[in-house]
Amino acid sequence: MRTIDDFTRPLEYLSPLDRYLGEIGRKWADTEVIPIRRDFDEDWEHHKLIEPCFRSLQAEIGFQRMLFPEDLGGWGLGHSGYMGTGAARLFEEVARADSGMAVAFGVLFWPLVMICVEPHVNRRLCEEFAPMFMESRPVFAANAMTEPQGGADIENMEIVGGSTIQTTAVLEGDEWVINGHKLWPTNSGGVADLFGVVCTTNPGSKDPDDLAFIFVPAKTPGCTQGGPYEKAGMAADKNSDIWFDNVRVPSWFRACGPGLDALYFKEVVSLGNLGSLAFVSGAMMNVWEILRDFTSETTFRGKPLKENDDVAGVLANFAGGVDIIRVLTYQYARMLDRPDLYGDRWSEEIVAKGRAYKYFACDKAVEDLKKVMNLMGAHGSDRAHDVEKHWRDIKIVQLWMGGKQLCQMEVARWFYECETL
Amino acid sequence: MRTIDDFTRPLEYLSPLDRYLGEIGRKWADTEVIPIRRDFDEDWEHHKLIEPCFRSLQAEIGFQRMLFPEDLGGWGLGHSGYMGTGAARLFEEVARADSGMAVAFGVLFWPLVMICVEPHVNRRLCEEFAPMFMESRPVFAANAMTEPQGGADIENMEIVGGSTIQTTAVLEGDEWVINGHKLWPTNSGGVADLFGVVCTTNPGSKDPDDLAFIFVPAKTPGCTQGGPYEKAGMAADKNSDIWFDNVRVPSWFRACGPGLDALYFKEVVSLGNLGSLAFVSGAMMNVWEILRDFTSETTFRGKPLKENDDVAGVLANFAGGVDIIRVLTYQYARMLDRPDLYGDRWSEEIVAKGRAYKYFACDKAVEDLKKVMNLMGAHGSDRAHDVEKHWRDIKIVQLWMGGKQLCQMEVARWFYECETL
Amino acid sequence: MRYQELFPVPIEWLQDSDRSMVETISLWAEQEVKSKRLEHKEDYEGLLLPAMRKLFLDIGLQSMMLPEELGGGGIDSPDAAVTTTAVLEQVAAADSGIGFLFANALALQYALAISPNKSAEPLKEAAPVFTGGDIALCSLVLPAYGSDTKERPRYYGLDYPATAVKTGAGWVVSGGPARPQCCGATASIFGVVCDLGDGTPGMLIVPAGAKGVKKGKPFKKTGLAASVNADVTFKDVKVPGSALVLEGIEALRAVLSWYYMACAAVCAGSLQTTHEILQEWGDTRVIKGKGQVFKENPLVASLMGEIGGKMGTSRLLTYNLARMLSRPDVYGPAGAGSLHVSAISAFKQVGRMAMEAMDNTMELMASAGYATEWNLERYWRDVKTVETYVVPETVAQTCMARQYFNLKQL
Amino acid sequence: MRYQELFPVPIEWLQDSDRSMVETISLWAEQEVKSKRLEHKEDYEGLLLPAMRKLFLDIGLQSMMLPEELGGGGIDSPDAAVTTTAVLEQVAAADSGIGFLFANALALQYALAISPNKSAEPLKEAAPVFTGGDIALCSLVLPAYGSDTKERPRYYGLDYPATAVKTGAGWVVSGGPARPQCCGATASIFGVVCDLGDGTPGMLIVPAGAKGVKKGKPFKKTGLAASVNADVTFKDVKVPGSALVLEGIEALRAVLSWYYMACAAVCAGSLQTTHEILQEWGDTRVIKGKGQVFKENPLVASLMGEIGGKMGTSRLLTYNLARMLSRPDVYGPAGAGSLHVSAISAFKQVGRMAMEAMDNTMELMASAGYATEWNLERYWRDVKTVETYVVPETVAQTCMARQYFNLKQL
Repeated sequence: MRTIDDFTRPLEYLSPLDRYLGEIGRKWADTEVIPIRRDFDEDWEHHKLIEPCFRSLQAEIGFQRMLFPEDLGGWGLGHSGYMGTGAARLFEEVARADSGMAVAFGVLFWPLVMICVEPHVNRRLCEEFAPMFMESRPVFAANAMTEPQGGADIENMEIVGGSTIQTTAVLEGDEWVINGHKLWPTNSGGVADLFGVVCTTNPGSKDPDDLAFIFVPAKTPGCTQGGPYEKAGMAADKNSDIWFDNVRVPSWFRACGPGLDALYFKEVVSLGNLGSLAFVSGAMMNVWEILRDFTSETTFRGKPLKENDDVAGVLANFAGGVDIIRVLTYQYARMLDRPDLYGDRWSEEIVAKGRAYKYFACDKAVEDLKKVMNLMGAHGSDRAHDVEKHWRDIKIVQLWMGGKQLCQMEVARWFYECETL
Repeated sequence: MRTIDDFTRPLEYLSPLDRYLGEIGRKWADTEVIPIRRDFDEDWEHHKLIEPCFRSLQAEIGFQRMLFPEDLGGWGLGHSGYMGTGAARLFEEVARADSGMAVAFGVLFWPLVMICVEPHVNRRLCEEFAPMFMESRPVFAANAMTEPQGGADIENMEIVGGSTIQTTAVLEGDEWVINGHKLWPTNSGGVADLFGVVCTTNPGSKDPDDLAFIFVPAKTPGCTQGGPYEKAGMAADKNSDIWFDNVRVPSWFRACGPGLDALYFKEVVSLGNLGSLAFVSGAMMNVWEILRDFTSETTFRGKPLKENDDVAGVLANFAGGVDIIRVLTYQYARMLDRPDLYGDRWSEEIVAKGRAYKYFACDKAVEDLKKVMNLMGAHGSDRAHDVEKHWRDIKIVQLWMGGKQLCQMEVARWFYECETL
Repeated sequence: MRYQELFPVPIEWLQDSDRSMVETISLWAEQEVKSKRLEHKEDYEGLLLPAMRKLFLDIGLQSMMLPEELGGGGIDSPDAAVTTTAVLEQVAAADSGIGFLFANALALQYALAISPNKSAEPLKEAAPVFTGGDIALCSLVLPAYGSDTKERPRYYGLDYPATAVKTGAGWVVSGGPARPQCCGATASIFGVVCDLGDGTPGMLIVPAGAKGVKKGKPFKKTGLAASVNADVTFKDVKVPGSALVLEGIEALRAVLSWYYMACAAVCAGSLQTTHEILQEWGDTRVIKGKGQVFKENPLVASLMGEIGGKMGTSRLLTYNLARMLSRPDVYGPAGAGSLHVSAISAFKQVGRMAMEAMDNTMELMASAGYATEWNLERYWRDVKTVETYVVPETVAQTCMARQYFNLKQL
Repeated sequence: MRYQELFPVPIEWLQDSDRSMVETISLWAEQEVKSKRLEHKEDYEGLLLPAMRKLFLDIGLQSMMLPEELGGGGIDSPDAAVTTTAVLEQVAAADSGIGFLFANALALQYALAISPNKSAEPLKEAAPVFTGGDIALCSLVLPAYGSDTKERPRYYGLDYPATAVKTGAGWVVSGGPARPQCCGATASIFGVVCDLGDGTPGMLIVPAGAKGVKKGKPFKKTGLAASVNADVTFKDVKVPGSALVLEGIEALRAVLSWYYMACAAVCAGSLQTTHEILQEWGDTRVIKGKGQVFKENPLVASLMGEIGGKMGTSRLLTYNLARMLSRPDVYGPAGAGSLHVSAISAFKQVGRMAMEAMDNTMELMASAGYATEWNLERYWRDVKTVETYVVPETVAQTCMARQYFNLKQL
C-alpha cells in the first residue's frame, strides 16, 4: 500500500539525520499524538493532554536541544549544514500529527537561531541559555515581535524598518531597560521560558542599527503574560499578550548587536517560511492518508469512492498538490542549507522566495482541503476524520507571519524592483 | 535589473552543458525569433518565416543531432546522464521565444528516444537514421499515436493497453505491412521525414507484446499526409492526418520489440511531460519579462503600474508561479536523469508524477496568464505585447497529450492504487 | 448605507410584510445573539437555546408556514419562498447554525403544508408538534455515501438512510446508523428519506420518541454549535400511514429544491455579518506605519472589491431562486428537472462564494480572522459545515450535468 | 430542451416583442453566420461585414434605440435594457465580435436617446448617421492607463483619452493616440470621454471624418475579428456644442452601466454556442475503448455540471442587471453608485465565469478545443478580448471596494 513516503523529495538534499529524525518523529506522532489529538481543541487553555506530548518530543527525546553546540549538550544542528532539510523533515512529521504542536515546537528555535547558527553564533549567550534547554521538561522560547498598533508591520521590515516599533530598550549602565507591549507570539500565554524581544533603541528610527533583538527570560521581574487567546484551531499553540514594564537584563543579552540584529532577523523570517512549508506538507500528507482510507472504505454508485472517475479527479488534484508542496519545501530547505550556492539566508532574494513558496503552498493547501471536504460530504466537517482539523490549522498557517498581502509585497519588491510599495 | 536568470533552479542538478545550451538558445531566441514572432500566426500554413528559424536552430547550430551517439555525428545526449536537465534548459529558451517551435523541436526527439537512449539503444536503427539528421536542413520526426476514434486513448495505456489501436502492422517475410489512419501528430502536415508509428500486431489485444512501435520514413510509398490544421495558436507546430496504405518497411524498423515497445513508450510520455513543463516555464519567463517592462513604463494613479499595491499583488503571484513551475521542471528533469535514485523513466510512478506536475503547471500558468491579461487591460489581448500569444500557446500545451482528465486518472491510479478507473 | 441597499436584489419581489419581518428578526439578532456573544461565545445552553426559544416560539418562526386554522402563521403558499429567504438571511446573520436548523424545519413544513403533493392528514398529524408551545427541532435524513457495494436501489448513487415497508395501515422504517442533517440528539422529529421497497423514494415523518429510534452519542464537528448532532438508527420503527409525507422522485426533488434555497439563504446571511466585521476592521486598522487606513490600501481594496462582488452575487442568486420557487405558475413545479437543478446550482455557487468571501476576509484580518474574539471564524466554520452536509459535491455536479447536458446513465 | 429553458432567468421580465426579436436574431445567426463558417472562417469581407449589414440595416438593430420620429426603432425607454440584453445574447451566440460592436452602439445610443441626461439637439444631430441606410459602426473611447506620472485629473486613476475645450459655441477635442473599444479603423463616430478642462468628465461625439481625427494602422489582437481596431489621435478636432452628449461623473457612469450590461450579454451569448458545441461533442465522442459515451463518464460529467452552472449563473446575473437598469423608478438611476457598481460586478463575474466555462470546455474537447474547425476557440479569444478591453480589473475592483466598503481616497 502507498504511504506518505511515496511523495517526492529531492533525495540528494537529505541530511544524514533524515531517516533518524523521520522514524522518531513518525513513531512519536503515531503512538502519542494522533490517537488523542481529536480532543486537543477543548484542551486549548490548560494543555492537560498536550503538555505530555511536548514533554516526550522535546525533553525525553530531546529535540529541544538540537540547535545548541554539542559541547553545551546540544546536537549542533546550527552548524551542521543540514539545519534546513533536517528541520523540514522533523516539522513535517510533527505537523502530520498536529500543526499547532509543530508551530509551538518550531518557534522554540526561532530566537535561538539568532545565537546558535553559523556564521553568527553568540557563544556567550549559547552558554547562558543552553542549560535551560537541557532540562527534563519541555522548554519553550518565543519571539516577541507583533505589537498592538501596526501588527505585522514589525515583520514588514523592508518598508518600515524598525520605525513602527513601540517597545523600547534603553541602556542604563550595563543593563537594558525594556518597556513595551507585544501581542500574539506563539508560546506566550505562560508557555515560554525565554523571549527574544524586538525593540528599538531609538523610537521612530528606520536605522537598522537601532533595532535590537534582546533576550528576556520569562521570569525576569516586570515581564508579565496574559492568558491564551481562543482560536479557530491550533490549540497547542498558545498566543497572548506580553507586557514589559521596566524589565532589566544584562547589556550582553542583545543577540548580535547594532545592524546585525536587523540583518539576521530576516533569517528568522526565512526559517519561519520554511517551517510553514513543512507544516503544510506534513498536514497535507496526513490528510492524504485519511483520504486514501476513507475513499477505499466508503462507497458511491455501488463502488468504492476512489473508483469513481469524478472522485478520482479530486483525489488526483490533491495528491499532486501534496507532492508539489513537498518538493518546494525541500528545495527551499536546501537553499537555506547552501548559502554558498543560493545566497545568504537573510538576503532579500531568499526571504522573498520563501514568502512566495509559503503563501503559494498555504493557498493551494487551503483550496485543496476545501475541495476534499466537499467531496467527503458530512464526513468532511466531522471531527472524527481530522480533515477539518487540518483545514482549520492550515488556514492559520496561511494567515500568520503577517498574512498574504505582506508576502505579496515582498515578492513584488524583489522580482520587479519596486521602490515605493 | 532582474532577468529571468533570477528565477530559481536547483543549481546542483544542472548539466555541464547548461551554460552553453542556455547562451546559444537565448541568443538564437533574441536575435532570430522574438523580433519576428508576431507574424507567425499568419505563417501557420506555409512557414515562410518559421522555417528559417528552425534551420538555424536545428541544422546550423545542429541541435537536431544531439540525441545520437558521438560516433554517428551526434552529441551523445542519450547516454550523457543529463538528457533531462539539458533538454529542460534548451526547451525553456526555445519556448521563451515561441512554444510552437519548442513543441515541434522537442517532438523531433520523441521517436528517437526509443532508439537513442540508454538502456535501450538500438544501434542498428541509430545507424540507419542518424545520417538523415546530420543534413544541413532542419529535419523533423514525429510520433504517430492518436487515431480518429478514441483519440488520446492511445496515450491512455494503463487502461486500454493497445486494445483500441486500429493501425495494424502485419509481418510479411522480413517486412512490416502497415495500414491505418493517424491524427494530430506534431510535425505532420508534411514536416517530418520520419515517423514513429504506434501499431498493433494483433487488433483488439491488450497484450503489451502486440503493441509495436515501428519507424516509417515519410517518403515510404503508401504514406501520405494531409494539410495542417488551423489552430488557436502554435503556428510553428503543424498537425495533420497521416494515412498508411500498405506501407512496407523492413522488419527491423521496429524499435525495441515485443513488450519492450510498450514498456519504453511510457518513457516517451515522461519526456513529453518534461517537455511540457519546460515549455510552460520558458513561456512564462518571457511573459514575466514583458510584464516587468510594461508595468514600469505604463502608469496608473499617476505612478508606474508596478508601484500600485494592487497591481504588485498580481505581479507577485505571477512571479511566484513562474519560480515554482521552474523548480518543478528541473526537479522532474533530475528524476529522469537519475533513475538510480528515482526509478525508471517508464515506471508508473515517474509517469504519474510527470502527469501531475505537467497538468499543475499548465493549469497554474493559464490561470495566471488570464489574470495578467485582465491587469493589462486592452494591452493584454493586444498581439503587440505577445502576452496573449503565450496564453494561446500554453492553453494548447495544457490540452495536448490527452488532456487533463487522462492525467488525473493516471495520477489517481498510482497514488491511490485505483483498480477500475 | 444598509447591506440590503449596498447589494441590491429585485426588491419588486418583496412585500411590505416581508420587510417588517426582516426588521423584527434583525432586532432579535442584535438583542438575543450578537450583543451576548462576548459573554457566551457559542454556548448552547447559555446563548443559542434561549435565542432559539425567542425566535421559534415567541416570534413564531417554528410554525410560520403552517395554516392558520392549525395554529400556524399561515404563510403556507409558495410565496413563502421569498419570505423565508429574507427571514433566513437575517437569522443566519445572527447565527448560521440556528439558520440551518430553521432551513430543515422549512423543508419539512414545505412538504407538509405547501407542496402540491401535500395531503391533509400528515399535516394535521404533525402540526401540533410545531404549534404545541415547546421548541420542536427537526431534521431531514437524506441519502448519503454507503459502506458496501451490494446492488440495491440508490438515489443518484447514494444509499437511502432507511427503507420503509408498508404493513397494514402503517409503515415500518428500518435503517441506519444514519447521519441527520442536524440536531440528531435534540430533534423532535425526523423527515427520513426512505426506499419504499422498490427504489421509489419517499419521506416519512419519524418522531424522535418513537419506539426503535436510537440516537447515538453527540459527535464533534467543525461548526454549527446550534446543531447537537448524533447518528440515528431506526430499528423496525412503526409509524402510521399518514407519516408518509411524500412519495416519488419529483416530490422529493421539490422538497430538496426548497431546502437548497433555504441553505443558500443561510450562506448569504452569514455574508451580511462578514461584511459588518470587515467594514469595521477596514475602517479602524492602520498599516505600513504610514498611517494608511487599511481599506484605502489598493491591494486591500482590490480584495475587498472581490469580496463585495461575491456578497452581491450570493444575494442575487438566492433571491432569484426564491422567486422562481414562489411562482410555480410561471416557472413550473419545484420538483421539475430544470428548477431543481437551478436550486442545486444556486446553493453550490452561493456556498462556494460565501466560503471564498470569508476566506479572503480572514486573510485581510490575519490573526483577528481566526481569533474567536472577532466572531468571523464561527461563521466560516458554520458555512463550511453547511456546504459539506447538504449535498456531496459529486452528486450536485452529476445532477447538474444530467440536466444541462442530457445525460442518460449517471 | 432549449438553452433558455435549460438555464432559466426571470422570464416575467421579458415581453412578447422581446421573444419574437430573439427568434428573428437567432434565425439570422443560423443563416448568415453559423452556416457559412466552415467556408469563411472569420473573414471580415466574406462573412462578418455582410452579416452585419443584414443585422444592423435590414433587421435594423443599428437604429433600434432611436425614437421613431427620427426614423429609429423606437425602443427608446429604459425597457430597452431587457430587450437589448435578449437581443445581444443571440447576436453574440452567432459572433461575439459583432455583439461587441453592437454593445458600443448601444451605449452611445443610450446616452443620446434614453439617458435621463439626454438632450434633443445631440440626438437630432447624430440620428441620421444611424438611420442613413449605411452601416455606421461606432466606438467608445474610454479612460485608460497612461504613460507618465504628471499630476492631472484622472478617472479612478486612469488618464482621459482626450481633453475638450469650449471655444465659442463648440468644443475642441485633443488627445491620443488613444485606443478605442472597437473598430478604430472602421468606425463612423466615436464617443470620446474627455476631461472638460477642470477634471469633469464628458462624452463628446466625434465623427471619424472630422478634421484632425487621425486613425493609426489597424493592429493585431487576439480576437474580435469583426472589430478592425486602430489607435486614434485627435488633433484639435472642432465639434459643435451639440457634440457633448453627457457631462459629469454620474452621467458617464450611467452610460458605462449600460455598456457593462451589454458586454455581459455578449459573454452570456457566447456561452449559448459553447453549450451547443459541447453538447454535440459529449453526445458523439466515445472514450476509454469501452464504448463509454463521453458525457456519461463521471469525471467529464462533473466538469459539465460546473460548466452548466456557470452558464446559468451568467444568464441570471446579466438579466438581473438588465431588469434593474430598465426600472429606474424602482432601482434608481443607472449612474448612482450602487447600480453602477452592480453593473461592474455583474460584468466582471459574467466575463470570468464565461472564460472559466470555455476553458473547461476546451479541456474536455482537448485538441478539438483549439482547432478552429470546431469553432469554440474563436469565442474563447473574443470573450477574453472583451474582458480585457472593457475595464482593467484593477479599476473594477477599486470601484467595487469604494462602494461596498465606503472608501474615501482611492
